[in-house]
Amino acid sequence: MARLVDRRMGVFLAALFVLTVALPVASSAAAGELVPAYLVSLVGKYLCYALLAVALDLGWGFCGILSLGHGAFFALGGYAMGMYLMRQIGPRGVYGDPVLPDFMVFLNWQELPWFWLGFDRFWFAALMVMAVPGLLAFVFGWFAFRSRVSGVYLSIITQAMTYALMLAFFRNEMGFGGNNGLTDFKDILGLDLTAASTRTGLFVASAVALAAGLLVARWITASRLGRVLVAIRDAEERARFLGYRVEHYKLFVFTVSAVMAGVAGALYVPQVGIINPGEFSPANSIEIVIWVALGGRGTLVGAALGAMLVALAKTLLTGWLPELWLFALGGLFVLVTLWLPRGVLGALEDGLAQLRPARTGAREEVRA
Amino acid sequence: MKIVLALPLRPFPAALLTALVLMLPALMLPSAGRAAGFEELVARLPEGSYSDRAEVIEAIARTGDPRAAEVLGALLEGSLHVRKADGRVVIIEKTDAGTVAFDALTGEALGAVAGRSTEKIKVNNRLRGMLRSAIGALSLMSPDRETRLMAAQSVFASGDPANIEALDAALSAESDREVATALAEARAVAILNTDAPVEEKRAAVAILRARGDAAAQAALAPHASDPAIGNEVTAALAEIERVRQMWGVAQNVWYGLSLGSVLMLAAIGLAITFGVMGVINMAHGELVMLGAYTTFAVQEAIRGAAPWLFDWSLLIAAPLAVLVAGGVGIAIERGIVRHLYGRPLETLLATWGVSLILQQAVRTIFGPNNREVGNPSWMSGSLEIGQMTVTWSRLWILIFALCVFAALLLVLRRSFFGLQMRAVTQNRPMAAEMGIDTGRIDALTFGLGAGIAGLAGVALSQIDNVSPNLGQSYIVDSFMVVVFGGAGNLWGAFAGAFGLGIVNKFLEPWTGAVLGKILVLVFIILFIQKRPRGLFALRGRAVEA
Amino acid sequence: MDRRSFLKTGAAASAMLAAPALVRAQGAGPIKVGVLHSLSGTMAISETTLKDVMLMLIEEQNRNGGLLGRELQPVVVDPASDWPLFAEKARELIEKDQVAAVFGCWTSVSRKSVLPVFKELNNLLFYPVQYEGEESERNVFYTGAAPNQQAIPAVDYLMSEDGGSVERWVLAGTDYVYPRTTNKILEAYLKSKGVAAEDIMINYTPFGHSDWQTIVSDIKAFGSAGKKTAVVSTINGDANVPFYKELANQGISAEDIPVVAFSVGEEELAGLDTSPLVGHLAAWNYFMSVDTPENADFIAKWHAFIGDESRVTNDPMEAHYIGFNMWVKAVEKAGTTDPDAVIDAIIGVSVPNLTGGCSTMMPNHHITKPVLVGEIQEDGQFDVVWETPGLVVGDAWSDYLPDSAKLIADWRAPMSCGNFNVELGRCGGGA
Amino acid sequence: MSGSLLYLSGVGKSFDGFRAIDNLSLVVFPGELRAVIGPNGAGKTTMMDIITGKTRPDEGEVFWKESVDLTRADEVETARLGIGRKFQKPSVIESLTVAENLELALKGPRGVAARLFGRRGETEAREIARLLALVRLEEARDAPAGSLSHGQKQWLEIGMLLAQDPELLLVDEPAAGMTDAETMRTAELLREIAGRHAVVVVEHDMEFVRALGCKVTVLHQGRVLAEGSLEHVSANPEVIEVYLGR
Repeated sequence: MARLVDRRMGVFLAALFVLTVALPVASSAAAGELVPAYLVSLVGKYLCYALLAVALDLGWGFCGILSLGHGAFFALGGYAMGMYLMRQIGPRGVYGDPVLPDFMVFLNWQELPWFWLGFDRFWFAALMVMAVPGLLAFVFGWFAFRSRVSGVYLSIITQAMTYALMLAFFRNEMGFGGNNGLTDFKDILGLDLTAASTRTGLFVASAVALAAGLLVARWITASRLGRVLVAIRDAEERARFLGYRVEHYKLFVFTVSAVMAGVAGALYVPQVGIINPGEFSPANSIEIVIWVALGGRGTLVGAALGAMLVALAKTLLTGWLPELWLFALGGLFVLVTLWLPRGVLGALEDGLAQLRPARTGAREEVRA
Repeated sequence: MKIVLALPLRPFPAALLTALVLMLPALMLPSAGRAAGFEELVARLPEGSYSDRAEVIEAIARTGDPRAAEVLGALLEGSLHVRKADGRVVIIEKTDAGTVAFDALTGEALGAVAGRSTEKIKVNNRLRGMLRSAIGALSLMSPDRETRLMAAQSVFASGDPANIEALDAALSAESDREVATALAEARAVAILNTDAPVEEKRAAVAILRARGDAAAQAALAPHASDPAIGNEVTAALAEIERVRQMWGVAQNVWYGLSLGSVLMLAAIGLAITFGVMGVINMAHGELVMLGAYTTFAVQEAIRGAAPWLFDWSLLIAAPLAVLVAGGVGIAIERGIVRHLYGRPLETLLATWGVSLILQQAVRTIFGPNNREVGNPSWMSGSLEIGQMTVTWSRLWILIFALCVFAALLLVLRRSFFGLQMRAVTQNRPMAAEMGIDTGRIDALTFGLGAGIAGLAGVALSQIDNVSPNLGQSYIVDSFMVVVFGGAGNLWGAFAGAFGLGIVNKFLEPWTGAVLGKILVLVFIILFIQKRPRGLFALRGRAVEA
Repeated sequence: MDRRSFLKTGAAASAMLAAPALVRAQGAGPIKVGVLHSLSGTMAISETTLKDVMLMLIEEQNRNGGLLGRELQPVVVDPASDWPLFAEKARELIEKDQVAAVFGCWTSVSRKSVLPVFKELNNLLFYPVQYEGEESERNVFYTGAAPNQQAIPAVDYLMSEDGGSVERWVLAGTDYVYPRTTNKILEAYLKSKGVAAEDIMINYTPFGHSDWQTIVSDIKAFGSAGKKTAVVSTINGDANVPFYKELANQGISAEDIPVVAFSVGEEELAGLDTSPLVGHLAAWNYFMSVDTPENADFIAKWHAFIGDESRVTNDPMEAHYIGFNMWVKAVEKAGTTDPDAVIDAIIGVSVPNLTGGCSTMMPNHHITKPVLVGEIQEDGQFDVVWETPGLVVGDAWSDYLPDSAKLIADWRAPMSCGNFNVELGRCGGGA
Repeated sequence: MSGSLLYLSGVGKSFDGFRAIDNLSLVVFPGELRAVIGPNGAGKTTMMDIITGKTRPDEGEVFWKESVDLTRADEVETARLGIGRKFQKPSVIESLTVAENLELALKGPRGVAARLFGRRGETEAREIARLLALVRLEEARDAPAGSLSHGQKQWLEIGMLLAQDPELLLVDEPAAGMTDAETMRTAELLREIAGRHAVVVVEHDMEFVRALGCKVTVLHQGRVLAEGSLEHVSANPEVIEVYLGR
């Protein structure tokens, strides 16, 4: 039985901790704003992506479920949080309507749709952030896994799922603000969203959530259940003939992973200030897969790393050489799949492993 | 004088009334005076507002001057200009030498004109309608059958009672049955707009009821409340509506087929790469896009070099598109996919990367805007089958799609390449044993899929945007089709495409386009539960992912 | 994107890199101007041109001695048609690059996404696209048309005798906020003009809808009721080409059923063979065909800059032209680029537009514009067939929506409020 | 048939026209060792698929201990009933260690929660050690299964089968790709196992079958051609015809 926190995890968590402490301090007025304040929210956003990547890796890296629709769970979590934030605006909307969000007012809706009820309470929203994606994943998975839809077919229908949701949320009748989505948030838990302190709070929350996500994922994969998952990933038939109800295991992992994605989305929305159906677009979901592949499938930490690397590259390139951004991203996908089958982290550790005589690095790779 | 008598009795634009009153002196005088009136009127065309121009046009039509048709025609086509220098009204003609002007009245050649020295006499929709009806009335007697038919139709559209006697004259002279019917229908519409005796109107209603299409409906509808003939009209309308309902179903089926053909074109290439090779080619959409841009390039070249070739542009573009897309496809296979066999998910990622690169490449080369791809004459317009409109472009695309499908079946079933391909699909090592160069076959297969994507692009360029985003908008649908139909089976793709197309089109009227699409997706998801390998599942090792 | 402007962007970008990230106060040195338009992704199709226009305008301004004796320096970033990225990039422009003002955004959602950033960091956004209205923010200047500067006049024209005295209306749009709102407003307006409910058909389609067969034939059927029918199209960019192709192929001519569009300009037509579309209309505040010296000059400069005679100009480009000149004038007036000063100075600033008049920045941060209705010609240009006698003032809050009719916007002291509720007599909402 | 562990009667199955199994009947008693031989396409693998619930027969009955209808069970249920299967192609979980592979197979709770919270106990550790010794993989204990030789993988899989402690083992061509020594060793192993478990071995290799020295069933075109001792069946003219025929 592997330790819960192996070296790889330890290093990453330590680094994450340092970052979490250092960044807010450095950006604070006290430290004379060594780094621009906007970095806090920016990195906070990266952390949410990282958590999302970890969620996907849990399913894909350890159970072979390649979901091309994980963006959907992320977005649903985001919408749940967004609805809470909309309700928080209260009478401060441009029309000063005490209850209805602005977009409902000028499309003259008369009253709040039933599914918006309760979102004025944080605990309820927080619950929904996990329940909605979890439930969707459970129902979807229950159908799909029971009838043994797997591999590419599963991937394609997950894509169909997120695509359908995107179209649905674009419809204004749905009552989620259509293409404009939910925006113009004011505050969360009574704290002003634009305040530096709130930003820092959200940033730290994201970091904690990421750490927690990593540990949970690690705990699952390192447990005896983790071994069953690997068995399912590598030899599904075998696992069945050993008497394991493969669909139950897949369902479990898929649901957990969806809940994680939901949490990531919920933390993401207040930091970027908008949630819109674009988050459901199949392209986004595919990008998530890229993060994981880049970082190293089945390594959790690698997934988080990959997400942050790509996000960083996006931030930089779209600033420096806008026209080249897609070339770079596209090239990245190709190169990684061709020459880094085990991702950046894998390559890194192979490098280290060669330096050190002990094969532990490789061993854990194998186990993970 | 019939006109003048009829005048106050008709619901008639005030402008026209004044125009006619204004024309009275001219009408009194013999032909010379008319001619003068004509010239004076033409000279007045450039002046004033559109309403003023309307009056003048009506007046010109009234003169019945032989030159009227030509002048009004020029005005309609926007080739009637006024010379800024001396306000002379001229007809502009664009020749290879440059633009030359002719006097609108005398037809005297005035030589070449510089771009800004003349100004176009503008018309708007209302005037265009007016002009068509006027020209129609004037050309009802034209020797050319087509012209007469067109004329009759435009007179029908105008429903202007002023044309009645012109129509009567034409009818008495007309020999061709089709034209005669058209004339009769036009007359019927006009009659309804007069206060002709009830029997006459009843007859008119009957004629229109017999015609029984949207136009007839439009012509009848306003008279539903007419106390005299209201019942006949409502009955006729109901009848027409009933017939159109029936045709509506046929129309929907056609729309479904047409949509299906587009889906199939987009998906069939995928059915090969994904189905037969088990390779998920996310760049498929971009290969389609390449095909479309090839068409654009070809047309550009033709516009520049040999405009007379334009109608052939698609036929020229098709093989080129196959080469371009196929070539890129083979490059992708050799460069990337080859290294990833047996790792379908990695292939998915790599090809997605390729798709991004291709997109941005096109954006950098051709710019991000839509590009114009024209329809050749034989692909524009539509033909009416009963109450059903079948647009040529979509009809050809359907035919084209079926041909591609048939050709593909032939290649796979009959050709040696097809044989080798199936051999490799079924059992790679065995095929290798038998001395088949599996690598080459893979490359060719992939190239084939890509080439067909290119063909799809040629077709799609006729009905959709040609922009860097073209591919993206089809990739998801294509995958749905392949998965729904069952990978590895062309018939699957066939059934999948047309099935989804028709379902979609029958849903659309009920649910609206957006919800319809969503329902189709949900349906696919549920369907896959029942048949995890699609409609026509292929047994065997081929598609194990 | 052609090489020329590509190099420019490169230059701009590298310049931006060179600039240290932590410059605080705006001392001497160049004044930075942010350009926030998508250069990749689905919106690049429309926005890339606007980026080029901004580069052109800035280049020209520098040739004329810059601003306040300082050089203007464009900072181009690519929000890649990704809405959250818009917010991130806006923040980057303002905090990292310390730009004095930002010109950008196309879709409403991108504007909504950056809005909080501009409010929080108190900077200026010039938004050049026609939009649904229902907004007036202290930090945003809306140089595009509000519904009353496009939709309503167009409908008036169609109802007039010249327009064909239309009695029956199809409101077709892509299913997002701009069409929804515009159609709500139009519906209310039409009804106020005594149009019966059964004479109005409303239809929505998804983004990038490409199969228009059913809808076009529905329109055809709707139009065969004997009353003159017109289509008011708020269909979004990409879906237009297949829509018009279907119209043409099903033989719906402008004389039978004219289509007036609010999102179709010269750029969109560039992707089409317009000969079957002659007579269909568009309502804008600018057409490339407008025959004025300013316009001729602008087009000449544009062609020279982009190095391609075939490139067209369109309404949002003019909006940027107006917006940029207003900003320049306001900065000169205020003698500083400080946002607060500019916000105070810019109201009432009046600059020539390209249609021969002068546009003025109104207290509600919308501008005055003429409204032109044009008919499509064979050459892909529009012939202006009608225009408003005078300039129309952009109305932030529509009078045809019950809840927004109560609101007015005036950013001058003492009111300085974007949504003053005249019924309650107080500045409603949080803004 | 009374006391039977596995009972097939009149079973038939065809794949788009091709008759893979045709009126097949077979009875296996507890603790019995049985070899099934037959040319390619004789339906050996399909038979195993039917027994383990991977494939549903078109007709006929399949009973487990005279009571459980196996035609209604799926792989997981049959596995839990106590039917273990070893595939022709050794299928071990390559990225797990040998020990982990065995641990996966060990008899015990198969539920999600149990696996998630469960820990490896003393008895299990001992059991694993015993199995490692039995299949002679002690020194490979912590090596990833992927690094084993073909023969070792075969044994590991047999080990995993034993770990399940099933009442019936279905073993598909265990000797494939083994050295003679290994082959003999495997035969020996299977004979040891038999008695406590019923074992059905499918094999081509006549040497191996002889080494098993047990009752032999000859399948041909999905039917039982002959049954009895190896000597008896190999004397059967039909069998000779079939084997020489190919």
